[in-house]
Amino acid sequence: MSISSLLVPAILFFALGMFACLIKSDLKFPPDMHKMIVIYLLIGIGLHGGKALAGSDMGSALPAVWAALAFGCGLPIVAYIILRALGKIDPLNAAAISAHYGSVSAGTYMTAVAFLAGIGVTYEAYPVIMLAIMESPAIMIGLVLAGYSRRVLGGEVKADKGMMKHLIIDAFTNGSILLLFGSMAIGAAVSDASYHKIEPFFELIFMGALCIFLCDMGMEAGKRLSEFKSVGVFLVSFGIAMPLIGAVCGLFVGHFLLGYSVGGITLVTVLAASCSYIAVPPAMRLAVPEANPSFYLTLSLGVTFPFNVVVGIPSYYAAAQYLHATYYPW
Amino acid sequence: MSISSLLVPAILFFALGMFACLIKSDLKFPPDMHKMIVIYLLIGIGLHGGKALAGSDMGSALPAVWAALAFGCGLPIVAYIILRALGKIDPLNAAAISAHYGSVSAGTYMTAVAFLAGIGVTYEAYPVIMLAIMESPAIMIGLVLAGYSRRVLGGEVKADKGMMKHLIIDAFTNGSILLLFGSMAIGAAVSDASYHKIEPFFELIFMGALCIFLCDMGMEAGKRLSEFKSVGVFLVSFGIAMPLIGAVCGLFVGHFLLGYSVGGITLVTVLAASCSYIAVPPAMRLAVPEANPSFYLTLSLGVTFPFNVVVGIPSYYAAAQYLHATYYPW
Amino acid sequence: MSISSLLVPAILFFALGMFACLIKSDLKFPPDMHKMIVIYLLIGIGLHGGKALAGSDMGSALPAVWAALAFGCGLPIVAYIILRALGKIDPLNAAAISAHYGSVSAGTYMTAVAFLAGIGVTYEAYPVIMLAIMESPAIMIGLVLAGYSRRVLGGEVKADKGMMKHLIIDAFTNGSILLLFGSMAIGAAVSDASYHKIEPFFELIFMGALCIFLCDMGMEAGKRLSEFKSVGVFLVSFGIAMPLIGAVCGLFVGHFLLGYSVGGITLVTVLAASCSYIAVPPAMRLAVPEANPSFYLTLSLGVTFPFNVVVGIPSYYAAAQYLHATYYPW
Amino acid sequence: MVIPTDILIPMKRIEIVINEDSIDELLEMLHATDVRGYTVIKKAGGLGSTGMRDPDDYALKENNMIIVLACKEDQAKNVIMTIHPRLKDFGGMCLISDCQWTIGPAESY
Amino acid sequence: MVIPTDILIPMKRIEIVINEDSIDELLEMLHATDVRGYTVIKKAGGLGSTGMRDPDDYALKENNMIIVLACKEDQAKNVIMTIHPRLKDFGGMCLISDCQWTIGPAESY
Amino acid sequence: MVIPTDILIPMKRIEIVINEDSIDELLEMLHATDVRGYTVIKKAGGLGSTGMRDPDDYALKENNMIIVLACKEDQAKNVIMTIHPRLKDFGGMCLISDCQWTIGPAESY
Ligand SMILES: Nc1ncnc2c1ncn2[C@@H]1O[C@H](COP(=O)(O)O)[C@@H](O)[C@H]1O
Ligand SMILES: Nc1ncnc2c1ncn2[C@@H]1O[C@H](COP(=O)(O)O)[C@@H](O)[C@H]1O
Ligand SMILES: Nc1ncnc2c1ncn2[C@@H]1O[C@H](COP(=O)(O)O)[C@@H](O)[C@H]1O
Ligand code: NA
Ligand code: NA
Ligand code: NA
Repeated sequence: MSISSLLVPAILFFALGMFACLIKSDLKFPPDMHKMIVIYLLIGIGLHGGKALAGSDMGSALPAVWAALAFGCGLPIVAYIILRALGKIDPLNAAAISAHYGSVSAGTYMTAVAFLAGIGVTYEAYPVIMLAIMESPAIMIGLVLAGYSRRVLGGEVKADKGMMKHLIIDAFTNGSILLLFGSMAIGAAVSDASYHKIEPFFELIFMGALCIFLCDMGMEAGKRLSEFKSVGVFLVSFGIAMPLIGAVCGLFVGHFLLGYSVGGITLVTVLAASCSYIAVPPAMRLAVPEANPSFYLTLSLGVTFPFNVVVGIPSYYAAAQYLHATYYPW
Repeated sequence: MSISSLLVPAILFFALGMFACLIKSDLKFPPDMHKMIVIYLLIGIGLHGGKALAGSDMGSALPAVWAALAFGCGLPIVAYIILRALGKIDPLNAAAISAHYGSVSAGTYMTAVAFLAGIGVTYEAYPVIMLAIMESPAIMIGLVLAGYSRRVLGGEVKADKGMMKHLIIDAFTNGSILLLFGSMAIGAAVSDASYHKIEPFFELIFMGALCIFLCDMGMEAGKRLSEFKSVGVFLVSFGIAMPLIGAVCGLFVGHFLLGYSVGGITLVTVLAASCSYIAVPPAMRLAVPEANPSFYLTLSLGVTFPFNVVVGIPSYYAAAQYLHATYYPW
Repeated sequence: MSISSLLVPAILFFALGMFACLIKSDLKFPPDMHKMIVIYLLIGIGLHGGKALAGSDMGSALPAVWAALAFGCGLPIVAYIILRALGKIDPLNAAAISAHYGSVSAGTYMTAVAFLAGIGVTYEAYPVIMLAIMESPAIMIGLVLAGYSRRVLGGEVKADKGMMKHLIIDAFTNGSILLLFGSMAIGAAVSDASYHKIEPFFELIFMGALCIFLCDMGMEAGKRLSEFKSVGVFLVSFGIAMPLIGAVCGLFVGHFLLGYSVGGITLVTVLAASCSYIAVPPAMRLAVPEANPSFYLTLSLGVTFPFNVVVGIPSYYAAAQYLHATYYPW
Repeated sequence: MVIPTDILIPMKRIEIVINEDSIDELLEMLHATDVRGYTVIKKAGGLGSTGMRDPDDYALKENNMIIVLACKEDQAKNVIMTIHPRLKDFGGMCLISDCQWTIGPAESY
Repeated sequence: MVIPTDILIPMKRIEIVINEDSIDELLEMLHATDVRGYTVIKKAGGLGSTGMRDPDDYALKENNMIIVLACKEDQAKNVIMTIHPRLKDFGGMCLISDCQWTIGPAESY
Repeated sequence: MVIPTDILIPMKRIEIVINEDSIDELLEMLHATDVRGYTVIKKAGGLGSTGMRDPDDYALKENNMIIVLACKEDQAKNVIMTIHPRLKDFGGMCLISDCQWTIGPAESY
């Protein structure tokens, strides 16, 4: 893996976006453009995943599902403990931040896919299921942690069942999850001939569209990053340490429990290391209005996302390679 | 034609959109995205049609033109009579609804094209001319029917020549008609070498973009469908019966009068069975302000469009196949 | 070069847009669609240029840089003198208009690229550098001319250093310039394998997307053109004469000084003949608020741009061909 | 007042700012009070007791809507009394002021 | 009033809601009355005598525009008397109310 | 007034129109005066002393923003006195009028 192979266009466009933000350029993509590309990318990743799944053994998908649920439930608890014990972060902010780290970032996942494609590494069909599954459970855990925090704080805990129900329904009717699952189902259902007709749109031009998405994300990350002073040194360090903790879990699970190839391990690691900025923030805003959104948004968009895109992915890949070469258990 | 060949991605995405609406997902495509895809699809269908026409005998296009005019004028009158005689619908609502059934839906046409492409059936170049021509005449007939209705109602008929002129000009300067005719002309004019340069954008990725369009239309149809209670059983039945009546005419004309292949008959049938939701609604809103828009929009977007996409197209194709096999008159 | 080879789809779509405006069609593309396509095209042209530059001798790029700077500084002064001496245009309007003619129009450049591609003519890698460089210097010259004009007018010249600095910073952090330079850098940096992954999006479908852009520009030009009465005969003639003067300079420089091929000369000529409607108008609005925007916008968007697209490009190509054949100095 | 008063009708102008999510419920309540005209502005942002809302924000996607409605005083009372009990949950704000309706357009109030 | 009155000028605030299609004609009329400032909000929706208008509606695509304009009383009279005869055809609404202009920005009224 | 006055609080309504570029500075000033609520409308157009602004214009891309804010009179004074000196540079306009706040939503003023 030479340096030039690290120069994946998608990542360079991310850097370009951050640079534009840094030099205070007036570059700005229309907000609707962003929404459109996200819709397109989610459908593309779903279709591709669905097609791959259709050709693979569905029984073997079960371990991936379990792993996804374990990450979604376990990682927020780890995060909460670290934030409370080491950082003395107040309980409700800790709960809101933690929830983000149990969920995933489709943008990071797609960048990893682009990275692997760029260096010609293949991967299993199952991580995409994990991507779809991991969006929601963390939100539930976030709710539980927030409820626990309120009890700790001694405040009256209005057992807001309505809110709880509302959020659970939200978590499953959420637009991006629906698109992902829906297009996975469609990708799995259609015939090869039919799939070939839509492949040019959803696969051939996918990597290029991803570049534009990441350029926009770079600007967004840059904007958020500039607020990191208001967030403090501890939280910024947490925003880098937490994905590393997730990554260790991901590497372990991907290699020893799931037994995937290097590409597959990399993707599982990226999922465990990444942190949501789509489904979780609005849910936490609603469920934990006492928490400061600028904390979790700065961490998720301004620190963890760029860290994963620029530093994380190649490192996770290198680690997966090392692990695979060293502890090949079969 | 196996079941799996019916699973055209475009139609599945339509179903996904309706499903999203049904479960009250927060999935929502930006309104501008919809406008952009429509612009793209209209240009694509126009260019493709123009190119095909350039290579075919223009003299043979004339029967198609006549058929289009006949559908555009005849079907609204049939619809009006049914609505008045069987449904006791008040005259002005009947006029407004009728006009929609003489015009066409480019979305239905493109879905049919995707369906035929999916099962590898070819078709004549002429139906696309019919698509372009059929948008407008129905608006005129709608105006005439509305005038007649007002006279029937005995109200003073302010001979609003200004409005009439305004609408006729509108009907011919209408953006979508202009795009369709304009790109047909361009498709016919440019050299093959030039066309190949723009083909990847307008043809290669067409079917994929259509999926996104239909997903959005599914949500729109679902939204409208949910209002069907306010519309009543008779009108909903009409929204299913009328396309069938149109389809019978289309099958007859396509097979016996135009003598097209199975693919061509299918497209002619789809044109006769489909119903406008682009050009006609705003025109009727202006010309027949007394009519209730929720009637004609629910019928056109919520009943007839989904019926045609999900049930109609495959049935029309099966019928065309049967007709072609049975009454092959040459 | 037959007539049919002139029927480049991109130019025909430009004509369609103008036609739509002429017949007062309600055709209208969403404003965000325009912004999105511009972003896409700039990145596409930048990547392509960067890739080409990476494969060519960077030392030989220097003359192109000098030529770009010379055009950017020289042409506005020529324009200013003509406007003042022949047209008796008031100094501040003259300054604002002049600045536009030293800068370039990426839209015209891309149309020229489409034209050359359509007739299968190749060109050097360097003109794209000129495109990127020429955006800004003209703004500076415009500022100088405006300052000079104010002194001529005898008014107190508040030496607005803040504004000056602000505009210079703007000129270099300007979004479109950043996108162009940034994607040129990325195109030059990435490996061939990586580039091939994004090529379908940025190259394969480029020409088609350009058609939609030009259709929109045709409507914009048509809108502006309709205001030409308020601008007067002299200015309209200037809007046609000035690109011709620029073209003569471009032909001379491209052929005798830079020694490019016919395709390269054509592009250099187009750059010298074209006139900005992206970076310069907002800068002049800010820097010369006394000038009437409808003057420079009508000239740039309504006169010079359509003239270049429809008449200019093929003529410049023919002239380049003639020059190349006649005065081949090597 | 120099404008001939016979072309002006004294009215109330009600201006409501509310989270987009609650708009359906609010409009239903307005319809129930037989309001016959209002104007809606979408995609507004703002600051309030629940923090900032910015329709262009990438992650949070929270929009305000503004409803402006002109009506006669007794109908204004009607509207206010109807929505008043729900305002606590809606959040946002509801302002009333005096204005005059220029006679001319259809009486959509 | 606690705000020093020497930085406030009593004025009229005119607020017009109109179908987007009629905006050009309206603006021409305003320009004819030498109005020197107004603010325009596009893509508004609403309910009125001609039914609902929703800029995001897929099929009907009908938008309202809002024009807000602050001016001195005599100019307000001018504006109202000029557009009054056309309001019947424009539809929508035209409200007038009292306000105060804070001295400072260029006198664009 | 027929609406029970105990659910209404007399307030001031401040309406500022300003070039989008100056919005950050303005909002900072408002935050400095402890304003706790305002509503923002983006992408407005208009006419003023610096000419036309049309957010949909292809070449010039100049937008206005509208800020509406309701507050008690003393706070209104505060706001006006704070922004008054900068209004000359901001351009646009700043109007004040009387209104009444309907009690109910959180007191975000
Ligand atoms: N005092 C105020 N003036 C103007 N707008 C307000 C005010 N208070 C609240 N709002 C608007 O109402 C929205 C919701 O307010 P809240 O429910 O208090 O968060 C805010 O985002 C503002 O747009
Ligand atoms: N009473 C009212 N209050 C506020 N807006 C109104 C009122 N009446 C009409 N409008 C606005 O004016 C538009 C056109 O009204 P109309 O011409 O009566 O259909 C409506 O869509 C509303 O946006
Ligand atoms: N008299 C006025 N009434 C309403 N809006 C105004 C008025 N004067 C200025 N504006 C708004 O303020 C913006 C900037 O004004 P100016 O700085 O004078 O160019 C204009 O584009 C209008 O939107
Ligand atoms: Na509030
Ligand atoms: Na009205
Ligand atoms: Na002003």
